[in-house]
Amino acid sequence: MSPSKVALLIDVIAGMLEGLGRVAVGASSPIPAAAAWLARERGGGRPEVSVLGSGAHSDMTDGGRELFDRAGQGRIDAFFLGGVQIDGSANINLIGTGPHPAADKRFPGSYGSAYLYFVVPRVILFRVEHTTRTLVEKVDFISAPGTSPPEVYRPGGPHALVTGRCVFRFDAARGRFRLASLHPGHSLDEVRDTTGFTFDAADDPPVTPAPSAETMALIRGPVAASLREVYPRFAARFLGNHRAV
Amino acid sequence: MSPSKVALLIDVIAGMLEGLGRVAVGASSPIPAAAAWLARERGGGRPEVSVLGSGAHSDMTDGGRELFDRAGQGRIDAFFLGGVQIDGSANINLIGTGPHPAADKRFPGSYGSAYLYFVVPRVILFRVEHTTRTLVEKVDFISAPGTSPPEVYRPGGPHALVTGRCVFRFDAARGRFRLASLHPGHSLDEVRDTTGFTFDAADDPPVTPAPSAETMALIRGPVAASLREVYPRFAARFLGNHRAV
Amino acid sequence: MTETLSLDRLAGRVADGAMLALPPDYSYVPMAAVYALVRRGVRDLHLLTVPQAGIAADLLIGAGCVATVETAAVSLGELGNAPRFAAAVEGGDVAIRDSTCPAIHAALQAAEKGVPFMPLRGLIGSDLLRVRPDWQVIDNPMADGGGDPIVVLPALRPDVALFHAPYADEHGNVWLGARRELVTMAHAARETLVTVEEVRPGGLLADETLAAGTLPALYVAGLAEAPQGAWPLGLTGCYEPDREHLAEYARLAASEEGFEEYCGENLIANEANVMKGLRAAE
Amino acid sequence: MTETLSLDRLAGRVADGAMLALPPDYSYVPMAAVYALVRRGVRDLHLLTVPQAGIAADLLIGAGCVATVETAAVSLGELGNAPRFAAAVEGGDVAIRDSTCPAIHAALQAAEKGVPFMPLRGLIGSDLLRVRPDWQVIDNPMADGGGDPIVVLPALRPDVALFHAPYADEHGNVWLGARRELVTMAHAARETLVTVEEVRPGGLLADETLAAGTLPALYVAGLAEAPQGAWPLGLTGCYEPDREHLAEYARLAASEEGFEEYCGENLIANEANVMKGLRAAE
Repeated sequence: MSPSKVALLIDVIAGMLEGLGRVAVGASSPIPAAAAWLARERGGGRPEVSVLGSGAHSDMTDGGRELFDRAGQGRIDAFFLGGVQIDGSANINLIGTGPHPAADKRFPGSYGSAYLYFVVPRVILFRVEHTTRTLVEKVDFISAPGTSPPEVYRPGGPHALVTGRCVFRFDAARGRFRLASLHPGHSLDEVRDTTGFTFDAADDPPVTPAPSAETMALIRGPVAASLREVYPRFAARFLGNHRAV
Repeated sequence: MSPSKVALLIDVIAGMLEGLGRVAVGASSPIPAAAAWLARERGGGRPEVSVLGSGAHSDMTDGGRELFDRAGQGRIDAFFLGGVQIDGSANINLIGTGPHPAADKRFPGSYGSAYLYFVVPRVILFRVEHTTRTLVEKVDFISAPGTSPPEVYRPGGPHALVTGRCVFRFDAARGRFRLASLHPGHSLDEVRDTTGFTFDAADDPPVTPAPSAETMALIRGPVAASLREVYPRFAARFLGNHRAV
Repeated sequence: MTETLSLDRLAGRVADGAMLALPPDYSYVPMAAVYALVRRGVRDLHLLTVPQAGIAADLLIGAGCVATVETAAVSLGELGNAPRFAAAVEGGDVAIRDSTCPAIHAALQAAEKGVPFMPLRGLIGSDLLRVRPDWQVIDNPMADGGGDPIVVLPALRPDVALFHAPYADEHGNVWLGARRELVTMAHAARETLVTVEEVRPGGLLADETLAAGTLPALYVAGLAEAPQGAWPLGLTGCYEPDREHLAEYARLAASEEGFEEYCGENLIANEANVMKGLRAAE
Repeated sequence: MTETLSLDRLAGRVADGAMLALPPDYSYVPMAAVYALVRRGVRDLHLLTVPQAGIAADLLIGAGCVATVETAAVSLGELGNAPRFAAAVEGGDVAIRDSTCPAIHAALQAAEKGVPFMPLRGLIGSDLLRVRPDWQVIDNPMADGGGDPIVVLPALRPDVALFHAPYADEHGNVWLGARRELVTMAHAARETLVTVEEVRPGGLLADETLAAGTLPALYVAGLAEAPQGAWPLGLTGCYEPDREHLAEYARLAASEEGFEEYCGENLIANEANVMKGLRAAE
């Protein structure tokens, strides 16, 4: 992925966090973490950001359950999830492909998805690989469902799906994704070909705007500084060693 | 109460703790605490003893719930409870006399009794005042019941009732107390007159044995040392300032 | 984000009618804030003691600040029964929701975890179940074939958790040491207000050893400096209880007139003491 | 009472068939003890990861020590999927009980509190419910009129909780800092075994600041000194992960033959390293 694509993704995700109070980011998620830090820079300290497994950046002192307890208390407004597979109903599969338990290919497991997807108001699905292998018609295993019947307690759920090609917004009422924007250089036909599920789209969808000069300065400045601390290899690879002037 | 009566009570309670692994003692309970420490001295470090609210003697680091969690885990073998009223079925009332909620005389409340009485295997009831006011036919309010129907989870319950006049053992099968021994100087008739409930007794019950010279040395030595640290006023009043030779 | 307030502004954040959670007498009791609450004349509190309380609850009840008290016990410890609490319950002047220590801990943990209830062993056959219609007995769903009754308690979510701590850092992180019932209180409550002996520079979370005993600022809505803020109770590691004053309280509070006398003498004096401590620290 | 043991004696206390709880990769992983378990050839473990795990679980699974793995995830983190775990699940060589992080935390808290189950929101509609027949959906008893389904999870009581910590005191109290998932593990487990970098004189509980991060000896059945006992993982505040070694593990463990090669080279070497560290400390 090019540094400019990385910056675009950081910028577009940061836009989804504007105005929120608190964002948590899972382990090994440099782009979502960078987006959260960028949103915080733009918001003058809001949202507050907790990055898991980040040593000095952690503000949890009650053990591994604290993230989930906080989410249950309503203290986390946004979180990020990925998926081995994501389908058109926003069901996500983090377990593997093929039958369960003896999968064709086994992945790590569901982590906290089966809980956080229900209780965090704004869950952003993030998966750079955008192919018919990752975006499927129906997931092989539902680690966490995209929607729930009305009697199920569910203050949270999917908000958007950000990939290397485009941004989808999730329409909870219809239970379907709608294409929100195409990243520069990608076409609607290409996205249809590489997406295993059907989705709604305008005939001529907007293009994801490139980050402004101001945003680029923030990414290269304070955001890169935080990234260097928590994800040094990622920062070196995609953001170089520039410093903001 | 005379120092010799205090030593007798410490000794007789300590005898009930012999062979146990762990004993917990509630706040403001100098005689049970002394009994637990005496048992530990005799047992070469067993039972281990946790005294609540004792500062340096506390070994709890998980907040106020830890005592109850430990009891639920089966890590506490004996505990002590008292009562504004105790009845012949070993029901205890820590709330007050008369109707509820507007009591004739309100006492502090049930504390942890409604739980600990169920899960601690050996609960020793301790109440120095032995009158028809404290030992009643039926308590006005059951903070915690002496027995439970078989379907109720209850690994614990009452073991004995120690008063200023005598020792009763609780017979769980019959759901009644049986007089185990009379303290020196007290008679069966006197105990019958001052007890509001009926109980089983031999015609000529044994006398609670006075502490041996060896036990007195332990009480005046290491037990008194612990008491002086946690209950300085009690120690000064009942154990004087003697040191073991 | 933690707001730094004066003691009286902090007390002002406890609304009339709020469910207010207070710590037990052995644990960081916010006495200066309690005096400030009485001064400001807060009304109709639902007072939750975690799980028991002493002079703090007795004062608030005696001063007419409390509509309902939910507690495992209110007592002055070695100084005997809590006189204003006892009188108010006997006279029907407060509604009493009798509880038991582990039930209060468990119900706060339910709120901490965002679940509507928590199971608890024991309780069956206690009259507490009779006077607590909000507690229910269900059949343990894990028992094969059923027939294993167990109590479930509704979650307790206080509007405000209030306590006093030795110190906070400049970001609003509060050092509580091993007093983890306060951590649970803060997690469970909508809003937590804390008084501290002092605010120290630096950051508690950056130090591995101190972080272990720290409540993160995330949970702390308001913070006020109140030197000697646990007086007349003690603060472990900082100062001992003022036993003479506590005995005087017990003596005076035995009667309504005596209680009025106590309040007259101490409510204003306490404010002045805190102010003096703050000036001395500057 | 805490028993002080050699590393191999400690590993010997984990019986074949035991339910063994291990911490996540970010939290005090007892790698030296895990190597010792592989050396001794423990069999048929029910491995519970709290709530996820990495190389420790992959090693035990690859070496054939595990019958069942109960986990929210097993992964080598930045180094990718856990190869022996994935191969064993794909091949049906271990039984997998898929879970989710908060379910493991909550089920351990149930055991900690001595209750048979714990409720948890979420989960309904996840296939996890389908593959976990031990999880049940009940009607929330607190919902007026019902119609609010909620999942209840049976308590998880490990036979053994095993972890590595920076140090213990001479009484067996163990300093864990803010790693409180280990506290819950220890409370929930029947028996807890701990390796430490070193045993220090004095008492952790007597110091207010250290007590906040201390697991009392009451819970610690066995304790062994194992310098560098988290290697090749890091120990926060003590040493960094050996990233080169971990990458080598990931490379070799991708195949069964490579895994055998890794074990041949490291199982004995690791024991020798620990012994060298102990001798150096004397």
